[in-house]
Amino acid sequence: MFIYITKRLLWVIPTILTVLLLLFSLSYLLPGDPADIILGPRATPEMAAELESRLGLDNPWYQSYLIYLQNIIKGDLGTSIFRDRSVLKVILDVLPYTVILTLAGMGLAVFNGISIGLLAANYNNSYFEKFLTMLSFITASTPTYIAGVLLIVVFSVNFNLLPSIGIGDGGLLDSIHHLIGPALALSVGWTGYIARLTRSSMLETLDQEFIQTEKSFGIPRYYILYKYALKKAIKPIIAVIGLGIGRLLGGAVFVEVIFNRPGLGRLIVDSVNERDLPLVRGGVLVAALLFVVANLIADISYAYFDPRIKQK
Amino acid sequence: QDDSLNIAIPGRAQTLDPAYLQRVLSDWPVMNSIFNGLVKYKPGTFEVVPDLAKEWEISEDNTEITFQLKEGIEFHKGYGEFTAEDVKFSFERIIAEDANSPEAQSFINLERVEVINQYTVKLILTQPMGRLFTSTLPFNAGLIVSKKAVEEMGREKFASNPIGTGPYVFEEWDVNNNITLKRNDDYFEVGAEYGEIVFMPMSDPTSQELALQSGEIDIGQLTLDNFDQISQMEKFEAEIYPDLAIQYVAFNTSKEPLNNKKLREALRYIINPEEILIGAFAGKAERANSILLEDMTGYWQAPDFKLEDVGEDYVWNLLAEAGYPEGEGLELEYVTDANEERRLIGALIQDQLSRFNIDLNIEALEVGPKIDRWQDGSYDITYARFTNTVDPGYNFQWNLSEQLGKWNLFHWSNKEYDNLWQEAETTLDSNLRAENYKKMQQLMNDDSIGIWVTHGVKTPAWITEIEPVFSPDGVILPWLISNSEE
Amino acid sequence: MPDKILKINNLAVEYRNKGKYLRVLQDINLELDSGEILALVGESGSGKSTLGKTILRLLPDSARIAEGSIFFKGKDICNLSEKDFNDQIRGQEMAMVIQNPQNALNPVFKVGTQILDVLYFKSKKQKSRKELKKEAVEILKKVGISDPEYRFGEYPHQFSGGMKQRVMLAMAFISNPSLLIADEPTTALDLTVEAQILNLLSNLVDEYKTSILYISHDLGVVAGLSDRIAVMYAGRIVEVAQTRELFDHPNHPYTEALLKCLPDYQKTEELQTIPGQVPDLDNYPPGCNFHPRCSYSFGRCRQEDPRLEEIASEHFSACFLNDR
Amino acid sequence: MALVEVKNLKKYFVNNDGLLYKLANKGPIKVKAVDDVSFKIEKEDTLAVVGESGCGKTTVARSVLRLIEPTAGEILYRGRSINNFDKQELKVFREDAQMILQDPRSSLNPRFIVEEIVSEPLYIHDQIKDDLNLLDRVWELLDLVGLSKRYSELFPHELSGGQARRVGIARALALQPEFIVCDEPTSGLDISIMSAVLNLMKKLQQEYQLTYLWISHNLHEVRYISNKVAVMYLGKIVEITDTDTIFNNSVHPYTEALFSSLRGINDDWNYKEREIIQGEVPSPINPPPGCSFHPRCKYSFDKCKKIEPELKAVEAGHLTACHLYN
Amino acid sequence: MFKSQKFFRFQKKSARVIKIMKKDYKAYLGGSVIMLILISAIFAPLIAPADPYKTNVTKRLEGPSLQNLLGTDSLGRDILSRLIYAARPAVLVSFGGIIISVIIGIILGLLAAYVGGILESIILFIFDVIRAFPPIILILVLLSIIGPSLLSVIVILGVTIMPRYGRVVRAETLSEKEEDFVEAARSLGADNSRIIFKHILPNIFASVLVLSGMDMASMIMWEAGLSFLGLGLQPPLSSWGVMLQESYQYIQTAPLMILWPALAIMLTMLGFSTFAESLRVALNPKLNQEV
Ligand SMILES: Nc1ncnc2c1ncn2[C@@H]1O[C@H](COP(=O)(O)OP(=O)(O)OP(=O)(O)O)[C@@H](O)[C@H]1O
Ligand SMILES: Nc1ncnc2c1ncn2[C@@H]1O[C@H](COP(=O)(O)OP(=O)(O)OP(=O)(O)O)[C@@H](O)[C@H]1O
Ligand SMILES: [Mg+2]
Ligand SMILES: [Mg+2]
Ligand code: NI
Repeated sequence: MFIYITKRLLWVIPTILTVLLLLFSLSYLLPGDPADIILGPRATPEMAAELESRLGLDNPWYQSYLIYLQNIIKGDLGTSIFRDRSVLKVILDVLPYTVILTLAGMGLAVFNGISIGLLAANYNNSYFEKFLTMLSFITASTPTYIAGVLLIVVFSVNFNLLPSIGIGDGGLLDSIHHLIGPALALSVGWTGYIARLTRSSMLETLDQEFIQTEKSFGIPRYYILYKYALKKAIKPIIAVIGLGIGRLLGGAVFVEVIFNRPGLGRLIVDSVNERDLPLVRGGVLVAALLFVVANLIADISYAYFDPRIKQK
Repeated sequence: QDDSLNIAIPGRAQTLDPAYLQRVLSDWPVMNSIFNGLVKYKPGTFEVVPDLAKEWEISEDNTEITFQLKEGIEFHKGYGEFTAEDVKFSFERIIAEDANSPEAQSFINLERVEVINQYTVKLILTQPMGRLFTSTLPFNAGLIVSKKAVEEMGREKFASNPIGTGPYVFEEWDVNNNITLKRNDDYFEVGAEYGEIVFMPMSDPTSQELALQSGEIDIGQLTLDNFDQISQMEKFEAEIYPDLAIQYVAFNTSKEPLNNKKLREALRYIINPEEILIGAFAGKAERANSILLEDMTGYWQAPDFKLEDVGEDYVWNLLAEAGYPEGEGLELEYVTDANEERRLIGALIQDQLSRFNIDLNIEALEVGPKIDRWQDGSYDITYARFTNTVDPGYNFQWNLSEQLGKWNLFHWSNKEYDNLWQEAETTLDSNLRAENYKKMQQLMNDDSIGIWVTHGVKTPAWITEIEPVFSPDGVILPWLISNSEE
Repeated sequence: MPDKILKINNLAVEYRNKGKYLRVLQDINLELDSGEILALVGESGSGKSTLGKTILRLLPDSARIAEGSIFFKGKDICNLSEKDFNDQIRGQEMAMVIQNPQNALNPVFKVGTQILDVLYFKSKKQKSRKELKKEAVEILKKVGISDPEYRFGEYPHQFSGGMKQRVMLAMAFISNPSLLIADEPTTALDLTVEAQILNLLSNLVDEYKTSILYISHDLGVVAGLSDRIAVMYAGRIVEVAQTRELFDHPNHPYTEALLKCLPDYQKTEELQTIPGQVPDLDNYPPGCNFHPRCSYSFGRCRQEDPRLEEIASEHFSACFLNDR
Repeated sequence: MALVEVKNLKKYFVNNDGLLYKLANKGPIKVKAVDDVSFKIEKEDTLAVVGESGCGKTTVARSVLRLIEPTAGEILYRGRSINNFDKQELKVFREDAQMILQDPRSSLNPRFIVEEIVSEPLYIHDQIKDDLNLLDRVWELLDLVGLSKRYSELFPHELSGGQARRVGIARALALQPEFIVCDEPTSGLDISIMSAVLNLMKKLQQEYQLTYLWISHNLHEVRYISNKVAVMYLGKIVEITDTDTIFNNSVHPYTEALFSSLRGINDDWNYKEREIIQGEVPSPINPPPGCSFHPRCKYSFDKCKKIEPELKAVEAGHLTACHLYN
Repeated sequence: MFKSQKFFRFQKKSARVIKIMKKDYKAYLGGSVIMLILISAIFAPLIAPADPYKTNVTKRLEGPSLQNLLGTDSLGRDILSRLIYAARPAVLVSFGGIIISVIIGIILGLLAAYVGGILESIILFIFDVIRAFPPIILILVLLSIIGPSLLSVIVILGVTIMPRYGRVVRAETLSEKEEDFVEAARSLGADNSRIIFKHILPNIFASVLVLSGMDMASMIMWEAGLSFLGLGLQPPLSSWGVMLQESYQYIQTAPLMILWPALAIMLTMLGFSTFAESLRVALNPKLNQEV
């Protein structure tokens, strides 16, 4: 298990280095003269020069790359062009919101998805099951932004039940109140996906022979369902949760834009639009790191649930 | 909280240092509440009245202006009394070599600032400066910062911890980019009524609208289409203000085929700005016939080219004369960015041109590539919005020859225009300036380089409990907001 | 009949497949004494496992009992509610070692956990798992697993097939049932390991007077182990007799053919084959299921179902030849 | 000259899980699946290889057909080393030598219908002239193994185990080989079908003068089909001789134990009286030193724990590897 | 002659798949949605009741009427017609993107599995680097580099999704390679190309087909999402995402307007995923027993 994890970790390093190289090369790849886009019609040549040196465009690329790497190792992601603050700080300020949103979304998706899936598995081959299956297909086919818009139309505009924007005034209750809509919108797609996965995984597990052993030795049904079968059936779901956290991280872009919440996703969208290069680099780097970590956790927890890998 | 107001701004503020203002729409209302200038626009007008200055005197040759300052005004947070030193510091930091301030242009002819005594200060100009009182001093470049604060904090920190003399004191700039201001209880004039103001960035008008309805904000913008519906609600009031900016269709006059004036004329008939006003502005925006608003110095109304007036045949003829009988084979390229309004406008123009068999290829680009294309001139038609100030000199500068390859979207160069502009810049004679600007507009009109469409609109809306005051172009003046129920 | 621990009357079981019900078991009549080992032999697909599962009510949802009744210790267990059945019968009175040892244990739980749970529910949740652990280790030792303390914390994949099979038997020991159904517990095992397992089973009978329904198709093993043999063919029991009696005087043509076609190291003559195919479930022939492959079949075989009848003392067979 | 001769065949599987794995485990793990095995098969003979699961039977079979490369040793086919065959020779060899794989169903491509499966060797070796001919040939082959034409259209999962096995046999026969390796050809088959397969294989052998390498668990079957038997234990041959001899006069303790577990239906036996060898089969990753059977052997003495016995003749044509006889 | 036999077999196999799918309500749902969209895309000019580009600002934001069945948008264009025309980019994006990712994925996956060594490491590395970014963010950044257009959306979506296929193909090839029937084929003398093309690919094909059904749904979702952020397809092409974005500001005045593109997107995704699901069941010979 330890070896497995180290191996997985070591494999991540070159990946991250390459990611960094790609991010670095953004300044050469992004079209348009950065100075013009960034400074607009009010630019003076001196300002442009200063900006170029800030973006590292005045050195040969490999030198700049090394400097960039050095800085990153020091934890310095540069300074945002428009915010006059360090990129790291800007990101760290908004990151918690994205993380909370993503986790809440995933939590909802897992909870609702597994519940629907278990119900469907339990009532297999009934009309109720067909209804649940269709429900999970439909939710899985609802993109985050559509869910978000619909939630706003229904709950904020028509019934005025949920706030449509923002993160609230900082109080816990208000924060939660403001989180419901976004988290729900974010979770919708994965709810259906997890429900389907749970159902099929559960059915497959219940069909296996060891379940008969357990039954035949008099272990009660609820115990078999929720202890024995669920742990086995949950494996593919766990694997998918890690993936899902990454996907939801992406989906958070939409939710954050629609619900006007601060967060990494919106930060990246804004900075891409503004051509705030250091911020684009920093934001994407952090998103990639989070994503890689989520995948890593998924792999490891997958291994944890599969004793065959665990032992290795 | 009754004592607090939430105001939406259309985007994240970028800096609160007046010398580095980036985004007029979001930065300006905040700065305006924190700082004062020597002079200001009288609320609700563009008339210039004293602010921190009591009075001033202009020398004969118009190059020396001496200000008498009000006494006993304190900076926020104990940064001491406001004196002539602060004025000198505030202006000279902008024109300093290493300042890189985008406002350097605003003080283009300022040589130095002389402190006569604690309450007297003199601006020394190299040449007379037409825009000094119209746009430089009453706008952000003229705001006075605390010398002590800037020197203590350094520029970077000051940008997010501004110290001024204004009616509101900066309190906090949080993760959400919400900016909180607290009332300045020692304000030298009548203080503000509301104790706290929070500026909340909301880039998209639909969000502002929703937020207004759900009570998250007290003042925001409405979308044009919902304006009527929401302004009729009992809970809200709203008003339409013309914007100061200019939005226009620009023809690329230095590239085939639109280097042909006949063709440009034909296009002026074919493209119907009225439809644009309806389609993209819900009929709420006024037609613009000039770069300037109607009551500004130098306003000249460009004639309207209406298809109804001349008839289709006339246009067909123009096309034929330009070498495109029946519009055959005319294919134009329209470059725009992903902004939704502008895409709609593209679609409209496309349809209008198609009625004359002209093909319009729309290329909607990212802002970066779009500016690239603008600058290297590889397009035929584009649509642009340029921010204006109250001073025409600023607004007319983009069409100068020196702006070719930069922001001259017509790719149009006219010596006479250049000279007229230069002359107007260096005089304080407003009649002469007005004359020159009118002539410049005629020149543009004669060459049919584009179509002024609209100045745009601002549609602020607010809850009925409050009574806000706006500048003529619809910018909120937060410290003047009063409670309408009292 | 108090001494009969299990009594099956006219049992018929059906599977639903593509909307149709197919009879997998038909006319099953069987009795089992306590302390007796009854071997159930027959071709693959003849319904042996289905019969075992029916007794323990382990059939999938797609199956149903179409006819008949099952009496266990004189009680009709078909009418018990699922909950009562689980509480009173499974793991208490009856247990089953299912067919495939490779898949018989849950791969994501430690072997110890699975054994403990059986013990825990056997004790009707009276004893704590801690107390039970000692008991469990004891039993693992008894079935010949060395270093049971350590093995307790291992996962099934770390066990060999033979060891898994022994764990299953350990669970059976724990349950200490009156009736154990062992479904081919030694297929896929090596000869030497098989011998060990059989030894264990025999101990169980000796010690606790457990009855065993031993399902197999290895006649060689059955010959030495069982007291009686029931031969199944295509969903029916065609012959039941004492072990030696069956081998020495097979009555049913299928039994007879089967014995002749089995390779056996003691005989060197050419093997006989049974011509034809085992009939498909959804395509059983009318009359006696075996008649298309039977060299003695005559008119009546094609029309009527033969019933199991006693042809000699304790020797039952279902063949019209006996009526002639 | 023997048709097939195996000389000192060794096959070690190296579990080489990357650099890190090696570091952590101090070197790769070796599975000595086959460790120094030699035997000969004469034409028209059937050599049966018996032994417990995992002792390396399949590995021998795969090596003999060059489906895996041996770690050491040589395999001669008609006196020529098959490991030196060039492409053309190999192709001819693949025509002559066929294999029936252990698992009847998984050796059939689940997306092929029977007709495709059986005709695949014909395609590979360009033996089809036209379509009609092909179908006829497939039917003929199916008929040979006792399947009717109807089966040519079925998918493997629609076949019973016995039928799948027959399809495998039909495929092996398609090219009219002279040597067939049969890896547990009756495992998982029904009682009545097993005998049919055995009879079929025997009949085919007589008709076409086939030579078999016959791997099996089932000693009853070995008795019936083979004329030579090799007993394997943990990658090695411990005894090899004629079938009759091994059933009546086996010498190696393992063979003895194995055959004592054997029951016939007419044996008058009782499980309680039988002696049973104890202990698990040791793992080939970590075989015991000396004679690998010694931990389970009731006759073992000191020498067995240290020195590995060699395969030596106890009498003409009867070899065994046991210190008791040397 | 020879071909015909092969064709006959193919027919038999597909007949089986069709037979199974015929019993599955999901197949009908998915199939009819896909047909509807394909027909809309191909015959848009014939079906659409009006010119989707024709503006008429006097008739803007009207509700459903006989003349405009689904109403008009802010420029007075007929929404139904625009919806129908927008099926074209949807089809192009989903099919185009999937073709790119499947082809590149299969080639790289097979290369990795069959050649191994350094090449395998490099290919896996490329996959990992692409997969190190959350997809939507990768797409966003790439798009801002290349600039939004139909082609760039297709290519970028294809490349972003490609590693999925590469990895599936590689993993399955590796495991198929170990399958008994591959060994059987080798023992019969089959060479590598035969093994890859006759034995391995057809077996992988099913998983690829099913995966791609699901991915086509997500491609449509992403394209619309990008358009929603103002980064996707550009006018004059209008996609459902563009329409969604355009109608967003009218959610109070004309809430129906946003419903149509939203429904179109959801229905299409539903169609692709249910069809994929049904196909998954039908293509698996072992799963067909009970439908
Ligand atoms: N879940 C099921 N659904 C439909 N048919 C089934 C099911 N389970 C078993 N069958 C069928 O019922 C018949 C009897 O199956 P069963 O497993 O009882 O046979 P068996 O005698 O135990 O065979 P084996 O010796 O192979 O274990 C077979 O034809 C089988 O195909
Ligand atoms: N490809 C492989 N990689 C690693 N180890 C292998 C491989 N193939 C076989 N082995 C190992 O080699 C040993 C011998 O395996 P082999 O399949 O030859 O046994 P067998 O005698 O055929 O067993 P069975 O009777 O179960 O078929 C086993 O321990 C097995 O785990
Ligand atoms: Mg069975
Ligand atoms: Mg084997
Ligand atoms: Ni709130």
